[in-house]
Amino acid sequence: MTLLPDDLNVDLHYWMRLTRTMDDQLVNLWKQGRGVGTTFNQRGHEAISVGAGMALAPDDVVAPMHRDLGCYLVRGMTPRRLMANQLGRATGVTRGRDSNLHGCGDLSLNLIGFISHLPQSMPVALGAAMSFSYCSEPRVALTFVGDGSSCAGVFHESLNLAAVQRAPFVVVIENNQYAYSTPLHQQMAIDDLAVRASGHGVESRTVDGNDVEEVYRSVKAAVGKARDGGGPTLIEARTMRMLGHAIHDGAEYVPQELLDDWSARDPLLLHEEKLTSRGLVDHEYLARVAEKCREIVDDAVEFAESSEWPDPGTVSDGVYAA
Amino acid sequence: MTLLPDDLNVDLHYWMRLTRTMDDQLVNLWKQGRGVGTTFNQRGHEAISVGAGMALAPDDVVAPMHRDLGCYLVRGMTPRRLMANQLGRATGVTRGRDSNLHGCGDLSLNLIGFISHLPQSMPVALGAAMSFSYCSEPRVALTFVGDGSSCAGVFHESLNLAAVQRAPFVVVIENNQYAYSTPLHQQMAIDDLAVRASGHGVESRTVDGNDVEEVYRSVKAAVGKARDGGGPTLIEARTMRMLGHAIHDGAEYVPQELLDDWSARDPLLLHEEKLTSRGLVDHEYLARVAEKCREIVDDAVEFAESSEWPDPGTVSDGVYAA
Amino acid sequence: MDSTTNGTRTMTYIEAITDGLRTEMRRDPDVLVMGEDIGGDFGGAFKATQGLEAEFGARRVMNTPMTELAFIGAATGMGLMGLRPVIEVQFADFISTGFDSIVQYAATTHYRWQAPVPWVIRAPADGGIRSGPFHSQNPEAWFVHTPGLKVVAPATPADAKGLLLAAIRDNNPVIYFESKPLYRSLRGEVPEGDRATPIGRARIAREGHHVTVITYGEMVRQALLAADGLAPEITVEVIDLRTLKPLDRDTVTASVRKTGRAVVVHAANRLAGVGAEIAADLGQTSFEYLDAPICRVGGLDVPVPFSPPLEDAYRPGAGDITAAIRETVAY
Amino acid sequence: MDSTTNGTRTMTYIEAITDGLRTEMRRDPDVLVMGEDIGGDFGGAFKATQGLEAEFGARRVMNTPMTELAFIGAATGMGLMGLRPVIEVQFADFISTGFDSIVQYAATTHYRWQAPVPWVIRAPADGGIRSGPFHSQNPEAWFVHTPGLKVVAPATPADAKGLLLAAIRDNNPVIYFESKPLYRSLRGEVPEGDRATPIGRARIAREGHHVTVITYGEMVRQALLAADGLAPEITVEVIDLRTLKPLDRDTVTASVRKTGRAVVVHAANRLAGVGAEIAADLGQTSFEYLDAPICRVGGLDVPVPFSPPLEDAYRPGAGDITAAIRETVAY
Ligand SMILES: Cc1ncc(C[n+]2csc(CCOP(=O)(O)OP(=O)(O)O)c2C)c(N)n1
Ligand SMILES: Cc1ncc(C[n+]2csc(CCOP(=O)(O)OP(=O)(O)O)c2C)c(N)n1
Ligand SMILES: [Mg+2]
Ligand SMILES: [Mg+2]
Repeated sequence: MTLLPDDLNVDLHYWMRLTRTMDDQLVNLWKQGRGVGTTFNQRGHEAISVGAGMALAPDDVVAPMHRDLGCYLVRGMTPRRLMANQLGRATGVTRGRDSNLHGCGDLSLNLIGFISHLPQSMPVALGAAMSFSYCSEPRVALTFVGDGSSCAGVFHESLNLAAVQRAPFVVVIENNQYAYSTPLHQQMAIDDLAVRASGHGVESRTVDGNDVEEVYRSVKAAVGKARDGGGPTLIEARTMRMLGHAIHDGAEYVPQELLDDWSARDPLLLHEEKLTSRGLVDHEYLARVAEKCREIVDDAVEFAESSEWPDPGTVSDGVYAA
Repeated sequence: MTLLPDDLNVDLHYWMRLTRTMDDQLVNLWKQGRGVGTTFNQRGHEAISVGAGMALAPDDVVAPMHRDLGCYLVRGMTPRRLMANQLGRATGVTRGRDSNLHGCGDLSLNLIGFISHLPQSMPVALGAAMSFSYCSEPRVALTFVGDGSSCAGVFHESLNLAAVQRAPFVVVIENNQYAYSTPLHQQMAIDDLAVRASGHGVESRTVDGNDVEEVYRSVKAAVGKARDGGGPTLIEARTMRMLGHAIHDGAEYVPQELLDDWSARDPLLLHEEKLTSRGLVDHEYLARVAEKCREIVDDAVEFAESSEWPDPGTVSDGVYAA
Repeated sequence: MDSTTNGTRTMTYIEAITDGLRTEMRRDPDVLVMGEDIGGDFGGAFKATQGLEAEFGARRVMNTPMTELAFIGAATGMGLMGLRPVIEVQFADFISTGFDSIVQYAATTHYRWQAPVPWVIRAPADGGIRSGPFHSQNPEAWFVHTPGLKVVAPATPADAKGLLLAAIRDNNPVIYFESKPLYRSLRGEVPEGDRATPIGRARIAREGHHVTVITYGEMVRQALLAADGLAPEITVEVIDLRTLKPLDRDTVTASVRKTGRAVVVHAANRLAGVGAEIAADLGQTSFEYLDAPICRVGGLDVPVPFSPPLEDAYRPGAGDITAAIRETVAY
Repeated sequence: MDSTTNGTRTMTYIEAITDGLRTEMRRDPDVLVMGEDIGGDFGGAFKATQGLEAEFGARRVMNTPMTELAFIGAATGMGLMGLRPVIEVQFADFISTGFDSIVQYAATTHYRWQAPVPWVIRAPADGGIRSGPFHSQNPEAWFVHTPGLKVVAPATPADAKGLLLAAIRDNNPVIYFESKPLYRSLRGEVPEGDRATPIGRARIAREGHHVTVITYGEMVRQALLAADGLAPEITVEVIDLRTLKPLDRDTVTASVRKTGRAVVVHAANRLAGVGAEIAADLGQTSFEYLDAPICRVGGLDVPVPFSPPLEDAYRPGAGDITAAIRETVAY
C-alpha cells in the first residue's frame, strides 16, 4: 500500500490531536462540574472521524454522529461553536436548542445534524446523495453508524435503498465493540460487520479503525467510486471505545484486558509514531501541536463559558422555517 | 432427493386444491359483487403456503400472511370461518372486526394473525419462538414474508434478533417477483433473496416455490434444525403472483411473457401431474377431490352469506382483554 | 375533468390532487414525487400520480421499496439539499411505519439547527369504505401534538389542489391528509393554474346563526348535509378548518362567539383527538360566550372495524352531527 | 431503601420500580424483563433492573440489540404465548422507534382476534434535567389517542410500585411512563409485598375547595408545591390521575363539580395533549358547574430545548401552576 502524502499525514495528525485535546477538555469540564447535560466520549474514534472526514471533497456532504467530533472539526465547525453547544450557550451551533453534538449541522459547511434515534441520519444522508443524482452533481454523501446501529432496521432499509438507487453514498460503521454496555455478541451473531452489506448487494470492506491512513485511503476510494457512479459502499472500521458511553458511564462492564490490548494501539499515538519514525516530524513538533491545540481548546472554553445563555424569550423561535 | 411419502403427497394435493378452489370462489364472489372490502389473490402461492404449513408439527406456531390461505386451511382454520371473515360476518374469525385474511389468528390452532403493516408479524412470530426457548419447549415458530417485505427494517431486525437468540424460528420469503406493482429490480439490487440472511449470520437457501415437495422438504428440515437447537433459517421460495395484488388490481404492469412462463409451472397442476405420473392417483380421483373441494367451499359461502352481520351494539366489545 | 368556466374546472377531489402535483412539477423542477407503486402507468394505489412519469420521467417520479423509514428519511435529506419531495404513503395508516423520520427527525430539524425540511407527505386517510382497521385510519392527532410539523386536511377539490400547492411551497414538513371517501365521490370547481390555499386559514363553508360546527375532511360534507336537513329551523355555521396545525383559532373563536354554541366533529377517534384541543381551547377563550356545552362528535375509542354495521356504528355521519346539533341548540 | 414501618418501607421512586419488578418476578415465573443494557451488573441506563440478573438469571433478564421494533414485537409474541414481558425502552423518546409494534399490532390484537397481549413497556419519560429534545419527551398523548392500549403514569414511589404490579398483571399492553426527575429526588412510603394500585382509578392527592388541579407524574409534586404556597388563602384539590387510559372521569368530574374550577396540568406539550381531552370532557359534562374557564398548563409547542433557560421557559412548574390557579380562582 502506498503511503499518503506527507502533508496530508501531518494534517491528519493535527486534526486527531485537536480532537483528542478537545475531548480531554470536555472530560475535565464535566469532572469539574462545569458541564451541562452529558457529553459523549471520543477516545478511540479519532482516526475514523478524522480520516473519513478528510477523505471528502468540500462539496461533499457528511452526517457525523456522536463519536465524530473529529469530523465536525475537519469540516470546519469551529471549536468555539462546538464547545458553546456542549455548554448550552446562545453562541452554540444549535443556540441552546440541542445538546452536546446532537443537531450540530450546518448546511453552509455541508454538515447534517443528527438526532438521538439511531441511525436516523442514515436515510437522511442517503437522501442528500440521491439529490446529487437527481441534480447530476458530482457530489457524495457519507455518514457514520455504530455497531449497535447496524442492527437497526433503518440501517438495512437505507442500504437497500442506496443500492437500488445506486446512490453516491458511503457508510462507515464505527465498530467499537459495544453499544453502550452491550458487547457485540449480545447484539448480533456475526463477527464481521462488513457482511451487513451483502444482503443488499452493497460492496463492503473492513479496515483498521485505529490506522488513520487506512481509514482515509479506504474512504477516499469509496468516495471516488461513488462519485464515478459506482454506487454505495459500506466500510467497517474496527476500534474500541476507550472510555464510557458518555461521561457519567464508568464502563465497569468492559474487561480490563480488552482496554489494555487496545490502548497499546491508540490511534493518535500510533500515527505520531508513524510520523516520527518516518522522519516527517520530531517530538518538538508534536509538543508544539499539542500546545497549539490546547490553546485553541482553552479559547473555545473561555468563549463558551463567557457566552450568553439563550434568552428564554426566544424559546419558541425557529420551530418553523419562514 | 428422496420422494415424500405417498400419503403426504396426496394430502398436500388436497390442501392445494382446496386453496385454489376457495381462491377461485373468492374471485367469483367479488366479480359478482358479493364481496365486502377487498380480497387478496392466492394463485401461484399454494405450494408455499400449503407445503410450509404441512411441515409444522401441531404444537408449532405459525403466522401466515395475506397469500397464505393454504396455511390457514392446513392448520385447521375452517373454510366457513375464513369465508365468513372475508364477508364481514359475526361468524368470521374476527367477528367482523378485521378484513379478508387480516387478523385471522386463533391461539387454539397455534395461528397468529397479521396486521397490514408489513412485516410486523415477523418479530411477533419470533417472540413466540423465543418463548419456546424460555419455557424449554420443543416447539418452533414460522412466518412468511414477501419479497417487498424483505426490504423492510423490521425484517432485518427480526433476523438479527433471531440469530443472536438462536431462536427456533423459520422464515419463508414468498418471492413472487412483485410487491404490488413494483418489480424486484425497483425494490432491491440483489437477485437472490436468500442472501438477505447472510448479513445476520442466519442460514438460508432458495427453493422452487412451485414445487410443493421441495417446499415441504426444505421447511421440514429447517423446522427440525430449529427444534434441535440449531437456530433460525431463512428460506426463499420463488414463485409468481399469477393475478393482481388484490381483487381490484388488473396487474397490467406484469409482462404477459412472464405470466406465460410461470403458468406452464402452475404449482397445483405440477403436483397433479406428479401424482398421476407416479401412479398415485388417477384423473377420476382428481376430479373427485375437485368436486369435494367445491362442495366445501360452496358450503362455506352459504354459511357465510347466511350468517348474521355483527350487531352494531357490540362495536366496542373486546377492545380489551379481561 | 370537464367544463372550464372562467378559470375554473370541475374536477373530482383526486383529480384535483393530480392537477396540483402536475402544476407544481411543471412550475418547479425541484419538485418530485416518491412512494410505493406511484410510477409508470400504474400511478399509485389510487392513481393520483398517473400520467406523471410519462410527463416528467422516472427521475422525478420515483418508485420506492416498501421502506417508509428510509424513503421519508431520504426525502428529508433531499429537502435539506433544496429539493421538494412529495411523498405518497400508500395509506395514511402506514405513516406510523415512518414515524421516527417524521416526528423526531424532520419535525425538529429547523428548531435545532435552522435547516428547512421542505417535504410533503400525502397520506390517503379516512374510512367509511369497508377497508378495515389498517386502511381506514385518521392519525392526524399524533402529528398535531408533535411540535414542528404542519398538518392540512382538504375537504373540497379546490382545497385539495390549493392546499397541496401551499404545502409543496412551504419550507416545512407538511402532512397532507387526503380523505379517500371523497376521491371520486366529490366534484367541485377548481381554479386553474397556481392558486394556493394558504396554510393556517379556515373557511366558513356555510354561514349560520344558531350553532357552529367545526370540522374538516369528509366530515365537512357530512356537516353540510346535517345543516341542510336542519335548515331553515336551525341555521348552522360550518367551519372547514382546512389546516389542523397551525389551527386558525381566530376564525373558530369568532364564529363560536357569534353563535354561542359549538359542535366539534371528526372521523378520527374522538378520545384525545384534535377536537379535544379545539373544544378545550374554546372553553378557555370563549367561556362567557357559550350558551351550551361544546359537544364533540368523533370515532369511538376502537380500532376502525371492517364489517359495515360495525364501521357505521364506529364512524360519525350526518345523523350523529344532526343529533349533536339538536342537543346543543336545545340546551 | 430504609426504615420499615408496619408493612411499608421508605424508598425512592426508582427503588420502588425495582422493587415492583422483583416482586413480580418472584411471584410469577412468566414475568421477564427485556431491553437495551438492562442485564448484568449494569442494570440499565437508570439502574432500574440492577440486581435482577443476579437473582433471576440471564434467561429472565434479556439484553437486546438496539432494535425497538423487533424486541417490542417479540414481546408481543411472547405475550401471546402466555409470558409477561416487561420491556424497558431506554428513554421514552425511543418508544417512537417501536411505534408500529405498539399502536398497530399490540393495540389492536385483542379487538381483532381476541388474543391478549400482556406486556408492559416501561418508558423513562419527562424532562427538566437538561437532557435535550431526545431524552426529555412525554409522548403519552400518542398512546392515549390510540385504541387498545392502557397508559399509566405514577407520581409517587407507592404508585410506581403499585401501578407496575397492576400493569404486569393486566392482560393488555400497558405503557408505564416513569418520570425521570422523580427517580432519586422523591422518596416515600411503599407498601411491602404485592399491593397493586388499580389501573383506572385516580387519587385525591390533596383535598381542597376552591379549585381542582388535575395532573399526573412529576407535575403532581409541582401542583402540591403550588397548593402549599397558596394555602390557607386558597385551598387546592389536587388530583393525581395515575392512569391516563382509561381515564377516571368520575373522580375528576366529582371534584370539579365540587370546586367549580379546574386547572389541568402536564409537562407534555400542551397542544392536543391529554389535558385537552380532560378539559374538553369537563366542559361538556360539567358545563353548569363551572365558575371559571378551565385553564390548561403544559409544555410549549416546541421540541424540548436543552439549555437551562430555554428548558425552564418550555416546561411548566409550580410557579406556572400557581399563576393559573390564581387566575382561575380570581375569575
Ligand atoms: C433508537 C434508539 N434506541 C436507543 C438509543 C439509546 N442509545 C444511545 S447510544 C446507544 C448505543 C449505540 O451503540 P452504537 O450504535 O454501537 O454506537 P456507539 O455509541 O458505540 O458509538 C443506545 C442504545 C438510541 N439512541 N436510539
Ligand atoms: C409498511 C407497509 N407499507 C405499505 C403497505 C402497502 N402494501 C400492501 S402489500 C404491499 C406489497 C407487499 O409486497 P410483498 O412483501 O412482496 O408481498 P406480496 O403482496 O407480493 O405477497 C404493499 C406495498 C403495507 N402493507 N405495509
Ligand atoms: Mg458501538
Ligand atoms: Mg411480493
